[in-house]
Amino acid sequence: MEYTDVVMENFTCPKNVGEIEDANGVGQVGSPACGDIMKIFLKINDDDIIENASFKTFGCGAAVASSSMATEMIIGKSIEEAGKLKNSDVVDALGGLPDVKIHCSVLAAEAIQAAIQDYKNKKA
Amino acid sequence: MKRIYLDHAATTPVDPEVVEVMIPYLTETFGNPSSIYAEGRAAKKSIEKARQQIATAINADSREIYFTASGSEADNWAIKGIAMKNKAKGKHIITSQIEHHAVLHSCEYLEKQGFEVTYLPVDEVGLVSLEDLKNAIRDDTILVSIMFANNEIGTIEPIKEIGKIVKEKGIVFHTDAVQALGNIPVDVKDLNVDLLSLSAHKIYGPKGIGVLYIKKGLPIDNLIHGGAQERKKRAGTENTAEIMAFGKAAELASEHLEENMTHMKTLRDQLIEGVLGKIPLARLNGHPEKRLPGNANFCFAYIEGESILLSLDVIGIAGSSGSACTSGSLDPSHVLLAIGLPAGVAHGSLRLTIGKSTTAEDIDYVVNNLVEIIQRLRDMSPIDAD
Amino acid sequence: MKRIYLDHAATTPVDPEVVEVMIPYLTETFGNPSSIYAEGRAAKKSIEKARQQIATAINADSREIYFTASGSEADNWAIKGIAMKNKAKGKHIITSQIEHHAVLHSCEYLEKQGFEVTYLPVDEVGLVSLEDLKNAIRDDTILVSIMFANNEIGTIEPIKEIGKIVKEKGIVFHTDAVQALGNIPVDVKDLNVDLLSLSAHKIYGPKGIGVLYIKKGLPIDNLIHGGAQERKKRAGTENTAEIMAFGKAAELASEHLEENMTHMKTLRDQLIEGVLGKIPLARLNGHPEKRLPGNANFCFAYIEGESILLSLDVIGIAGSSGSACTSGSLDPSHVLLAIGLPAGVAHGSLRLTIGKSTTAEDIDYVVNNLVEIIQRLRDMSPIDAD
Ligand SMILES: Cc1ncc(COP(=O)(O)O)c(C=O)c1O
Ligand SMILES: Cc1ncc(COP(=O)(O)O)c(C=O)c1O
Ligand code: FES
Ligand code: FES
Repeated sequence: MEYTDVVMENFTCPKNVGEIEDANGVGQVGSPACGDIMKIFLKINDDDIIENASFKTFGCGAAVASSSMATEMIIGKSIEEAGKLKNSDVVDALGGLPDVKIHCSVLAAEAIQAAIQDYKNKKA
Repeated sequence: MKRIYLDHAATTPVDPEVVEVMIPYLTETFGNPSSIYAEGRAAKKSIEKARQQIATAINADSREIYFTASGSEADNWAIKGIAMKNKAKGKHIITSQIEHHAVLHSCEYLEKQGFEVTYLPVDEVGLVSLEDLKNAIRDDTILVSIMFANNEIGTIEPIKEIGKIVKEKGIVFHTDAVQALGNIPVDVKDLNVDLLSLSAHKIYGPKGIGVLYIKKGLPIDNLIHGGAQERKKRAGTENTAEIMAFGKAAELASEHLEENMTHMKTLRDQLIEGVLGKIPLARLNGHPEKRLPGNANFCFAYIEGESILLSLDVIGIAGSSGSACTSGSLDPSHVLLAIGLPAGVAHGSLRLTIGKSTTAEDIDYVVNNLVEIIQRLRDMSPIDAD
Repeated sequence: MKRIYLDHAATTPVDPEVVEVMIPYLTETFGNPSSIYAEGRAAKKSIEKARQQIATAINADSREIYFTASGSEADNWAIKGIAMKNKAKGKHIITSQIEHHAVLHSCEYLEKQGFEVTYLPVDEVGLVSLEDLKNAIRDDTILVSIMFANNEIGTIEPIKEIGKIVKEKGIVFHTDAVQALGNIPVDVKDLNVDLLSLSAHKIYGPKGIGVLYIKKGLPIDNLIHGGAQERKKRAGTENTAEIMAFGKAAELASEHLEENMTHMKTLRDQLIEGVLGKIPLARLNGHPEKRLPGNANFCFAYIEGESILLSLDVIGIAGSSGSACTSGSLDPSHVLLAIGLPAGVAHGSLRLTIGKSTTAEDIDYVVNNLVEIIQRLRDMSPIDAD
């Protein structure tokens, strides 16, 4: 297993770590038994634009790096655009992930979708 | 950056004295030990010397030492060789849930071939119970295989007592002593074992050479058939250079056993006290006393092992984890699950194993950095104490 | 005394360039390739490079290269692994009478486990007949294993043609190419093989490292179960130093194949002409043209092989014999018997195999001395021509 420099950068100095106090969309996927949990916090404005995003992650280097990268990728985007973020976009942005680590990037995409859904549910 | 290597249970650097012993067998003394001319005779004589060095290290006769390519091959041979040889007598095998995969997967393969295997549980510190063993023995039990010391949590099993029970029943007894040699005394006579596996790369020898000790006269099927090498028991042109290396490494390991044990124990205890004292919600896995002198294995709640390893690697420290995330499989270490850890906790394990060259300063550096790393990762974790 | 080594089919000296490649893996780059920290990643990357070198040498994909501890292990794995995997489909195996013991004894072991094996005969120069093969194939044939080139008499089998026949029937085809690599071109695609065995110590690499080529997607049982090494197909911590060495040796062997072949052929022909021309009642065993470029195998009537070898050894020449007396068994070489030599003649065989460093002067020296040695031994022999 070999992580790219981008993965290691995002692991050692992750962006957007922590909770957003006034988040209006929160999504969590995974379970401790599987060794990975990803929780995404979104602050979405009235125009459905993601103003801020953050994460808390229990998982491997790839999971942390995917969380960091994925949150970076959706800040400033509309929820419609962000909802279309695919795990492969995250993998590409990270310069690739080892095969056995692809599922960690899937978690990131799923957690974002869950957070957006949470926001929509609350709004409805 | 200076590297601090704390994964001696995974593999050890080769001792320079051992490398020196190997070199001639890669250059001038290249003969095939089976050949009758000068080059062959020289090689043959040398490997018999190495065989004797290993025999001496475990109190065996040199004719009971058979070279293999690894500890894994030794385990496979012991288990499949005894099973196949005795299948007319019975098809039941007893082992434990915490064995190395070389033993476990050999047993599982035999199950597919119609054998029955009992996997004994262990208690919360990793010990097999003698009562459980006695209860598991059946009339058709042909083999018991229990490891001497566990590679993950370092627990040392009561092999001598197990050997006695098994011997009384006339059953063949194998122990995987790959983690034991060089770390605790290994004496095949005292232990009552029929078969015992070793591997050079755990005792400052090269990778790719192992030994199966087979008690004189014990019938066993071959795993690798072919030429007449290893008294017709294990085919393949002898790996002379690595055989010589293993001989030397075993000799050094016995000679320095006492001092190495003391050295490792001192640093291990410093490490354990430091970690448990300074990091909240840390626990030590394995037996508090009956453990390998160089082994420390911790769990840290709420975080995942690979993240710890990567964080350590970045600052120059090499360790290992039983987390599934490091192994490419989805399940965390079978050993940590067997001692009763919930999967979530098992994912947060860290194994640090001390070696000859580890220093007290290394340990200080590791403990201090670990405090910060665990804190940082916990801050990042969505699971928390409340 | 200068030694003239003419037993390159038994083993070769390690090329100094190859030794150089190994050394770092015995010293600084000692990490376990399965570990995720820097030391482990460096080791992992290196062995993938070596895997690619070997793949290139035989025109395979690097994911089809699996490291073993020897040619013998590769043969055992191929034969037992395919047999066990397919035993529900059929239990019939076809091989030849002149295979290496690693193949023959694996087959014999399978016979004890309920498999049926056809051992194809060969003609007087050691060739398997395609007609015989076709006739031997049955509905329950699951594996054909025919060696690429014979280690004793040097005969090269029609592997490509055999591969075609076997492929048409949808049967798995294995070839032992241990003697072929470095001596003749080896191209797995061209040959139609599913499995192919190699060994480093025959091509100026170290002893104790082999390869089994397994065609992508071919189902096969493991021989050595355990850890996830070699894409979960062959357990045991990787022998990094020797893997690197094998990679380099394979690269050198391909790069210099043409020139080495020409060199060996020239000297071999000089040797054959010298011996047949100067020594009465000498015969060449094996095929006159379809033979390994470095192999010469003779029979000398009325004398015994070990005596020839010892006489040569005394004057500094290393060769080998198919005589029972050199092998510790009572039967002379199964290969010489299979080509129809009476046991008495087979006992008088001498194999001389040429290598990179052999010179024309060496050959002259050998021929001249051999004339005298054979004469002396014949004078001593109670059997004579009249
Ligand atoms: C044709 C052939 N097959 C297999 C082998 C076995 O190889 P190894 O010595 O690496 O086990 C040899 C040489 O001994 C050989 O010549
Ligand atoms: C307990 C135990 N058994 C067997 C092995 C396998 O040894 P090798 O790596 O030489 O195959 C190991 C180490 O990997 C081990 O720790
Ligand atoms: S979180 Fe377990 S593999 Fe990535
Ligand atoms: S003559 Fe002595 S073993 Fe053959």
